[in-house]
Amino acid sequence: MVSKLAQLESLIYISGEDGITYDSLSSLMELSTSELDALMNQLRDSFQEEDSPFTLMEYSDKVQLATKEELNDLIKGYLQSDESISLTQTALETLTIIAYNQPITRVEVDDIRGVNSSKTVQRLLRQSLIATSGYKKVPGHPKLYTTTDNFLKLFGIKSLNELPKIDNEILLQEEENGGTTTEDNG
Amino acid sequence: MVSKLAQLESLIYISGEDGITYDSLSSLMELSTSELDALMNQLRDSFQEEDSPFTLMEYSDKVQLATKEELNDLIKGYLQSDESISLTQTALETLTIIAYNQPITRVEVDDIRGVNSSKTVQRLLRQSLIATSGYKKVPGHPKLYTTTDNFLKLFGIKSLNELPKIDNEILLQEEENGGTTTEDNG
Amino acid sequence: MEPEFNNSNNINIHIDDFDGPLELLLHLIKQSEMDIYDIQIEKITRQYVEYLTEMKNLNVNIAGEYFVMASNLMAIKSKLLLPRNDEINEDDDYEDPRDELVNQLLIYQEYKEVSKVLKKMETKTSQYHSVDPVLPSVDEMIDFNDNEKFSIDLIQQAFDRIIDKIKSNEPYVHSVIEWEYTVKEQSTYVMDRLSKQKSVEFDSLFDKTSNVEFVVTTFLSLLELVKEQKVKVGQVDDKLYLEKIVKQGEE
Repeated sequence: MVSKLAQLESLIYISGEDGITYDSLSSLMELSTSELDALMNQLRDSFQEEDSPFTLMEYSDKVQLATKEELNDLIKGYLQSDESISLTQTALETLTIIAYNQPITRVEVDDIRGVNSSKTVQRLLRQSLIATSGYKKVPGHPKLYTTTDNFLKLFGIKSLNELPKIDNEILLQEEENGGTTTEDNG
Repeated sequence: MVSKLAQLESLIYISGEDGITYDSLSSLMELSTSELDALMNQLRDSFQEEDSPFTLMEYSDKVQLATKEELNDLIKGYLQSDESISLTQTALETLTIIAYNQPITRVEVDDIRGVNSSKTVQRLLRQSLIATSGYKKVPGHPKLYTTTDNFLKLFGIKSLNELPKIDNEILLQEEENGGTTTEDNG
Repeated sequence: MEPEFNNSNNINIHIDDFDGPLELLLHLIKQSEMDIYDIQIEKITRQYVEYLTEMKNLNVNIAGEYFVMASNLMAIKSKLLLPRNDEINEDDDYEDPRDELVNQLLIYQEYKEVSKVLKKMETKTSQYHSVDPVLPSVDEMIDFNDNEKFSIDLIQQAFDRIIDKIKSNEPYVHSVIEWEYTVKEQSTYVMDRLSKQKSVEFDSLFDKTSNVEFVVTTFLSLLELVKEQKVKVGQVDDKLYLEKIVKQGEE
C-alpha cells in the first residue's frame, strides 16, 4: 500500500531537476488546490525529520526535490565533477541588472555597465537564465530580455519579489536619467 | 540535523539511474561492511512504510532507488502528460545533430551546440536513442555516436533518408564555423 | 612625472579583471580614498589615463569603452576648468559637470553590491542537489506515441532552433579594438603642427580620413597639452584656435 503522501513524493521525485507544477500534481492526483496544499504541508513536515535526506525547492509554480544543505559535503564527495553553472562576475552583474529592470534591452544593460554586454547576454541566453520576450517599440526594435524560471531556481527564490531590495533612491535617479525604462518594476 | 540513515538515502538518491556500489557507500560514509549492512536493513524497513514512495533495486554490488510498483500507473500518467518532457529541447537538439552528422563525437556535438553535451549524450545512451559505433581515428580516440533503430521507431520513420531535408548550405557553414569534421557525411 | 600614487598597485591588476571602465574608476576612487560625491576629477583622470597607458605598454588589448571614458573624464575636467560666471555662481541652476558620471557610478555600484548578495544566494542554493528526471524507457515512449507526440516535425524544429542559435552567436561587431594612436604620438603631432604655424585652427587638425580613434586621441592629447600649459586654446567667432605657449627662456 502507498499513501497519498507517497504518491505526491513519487511524482516530485520522478520530475527530477525539471520540477513539477502544482497544477500537474493536482490533476494527476485528482486533488483540489486546498487538498494539495494540506498534503504539501504534510510532506514538508516529514522532510523536517532527521531521517529524511530531502528538502523541497519551490520556485515560480513548480516544486522540486533536493537533498538537504547539510548533506552537501557528503554528496560533493560522491559527485567528482561539479557541473553546476558557475557564473563569472560579469555574468552575475549583467544578470542582476536584467533581473531588476526587466524587460530590458541589451543597449540599456550596456548603459548601466558602461561596457558592451552582447557576449555575456548570449551566454546567459544559452544557459537559459534569461530569455527574449518581444521587442521594444523604439527605432530598431531591439529585443527585450527577461529572467527565466531557471534564474529563480539558481538563486533559490520563488518569485522576483524575493530579490534583495535595492536602494530606491538610486533606482529613481536612474529612471530620470532615461538609462532604462521599466514597465512592471517600481 | 541529518541522521546516518538520511546520509545513506541521499547518496543512493544522488547516484540516480547509475546506482552506487556498496564499496562507495562504505568509504564515503566511513562505515564498516557490517555497519553498512545494518543501516541498509534500517533503510529497507523505512521504505516498507506506506508513506514512502521508494524501494531499492539491488544488484550484486550496487544499489539504486526506484519507485514502488503500486505507483506505476500514476507515474505513467505523468510521463505521458504534456508537461513531462520525455525529451527535453536539449535532448532533441543533441539528437538532431547526431542524426544529421553521424557518426559524430561528443566534442563535435559540443562545437555545434556551443555547450557541453556530455550529460545529454549519457541520457540519450541510457534511453537507447543513440549508440556508440567505434572510435574516431584522431588523437584521444573519442567515441563515435550514431542514432539507433529506436530513434527511427520513436519518430515514426523507416530510415534516415526520411529525415526532413535541411539546407545543406547552412549545414556546411555550420561545419566550417563549428570546426566539426564528419567522415561519411556529405 | 612624479609618481603621485603607487602605480605598481594597479599594474598588478589586469584590465581584464575589471568589468569595464566604471569598475576601474570605482577601484581608483576607492584606492585614493575619495568621496564618490566629490571626485577629484583631475587626480582621478590622471590615474585613469596612466593606468590605460601602462596597460597599453604591456600590449594589452583594451576595449574601446575605456577610451571613451577617458575622453569623458577629460571633458568633465575641461568643463570644471572653465571660468564660471560670477553672477550665476550662487545660482541653484548650476550643474556640476561631474553629476552625470557620479550618478552612473552610484547606479553601477548599487547593482554591483546587489550582485554580491545574489552570489551568496547562489552559493547557498548550489548546496542542494537534485537528480535528472526519471526517464521512461524508449519502449514506453514509443507506446505513449499514439498521439504522435514525437513526430518528425520535432526534428525539423530542433534543427531550426540550432541554426537560430548559431546565427545569433555569430561574431558581433568587435568591441575590443586595438587603439592605433597614443596620446603621446598625437601630442607630438599637435606640437609639430604648431611649430610650423603660429596659430592652428582646431578643425584643421582633422581631415576627412581621420577616424574616431584619431579624433578622440588627438583631443585627449590636446587636453593634456593644455594642462601642461604647452598650448592655449582661444575662440574667435565660432572657431577654436590653438597657440603654442612660449615660456621665457625658450626659443
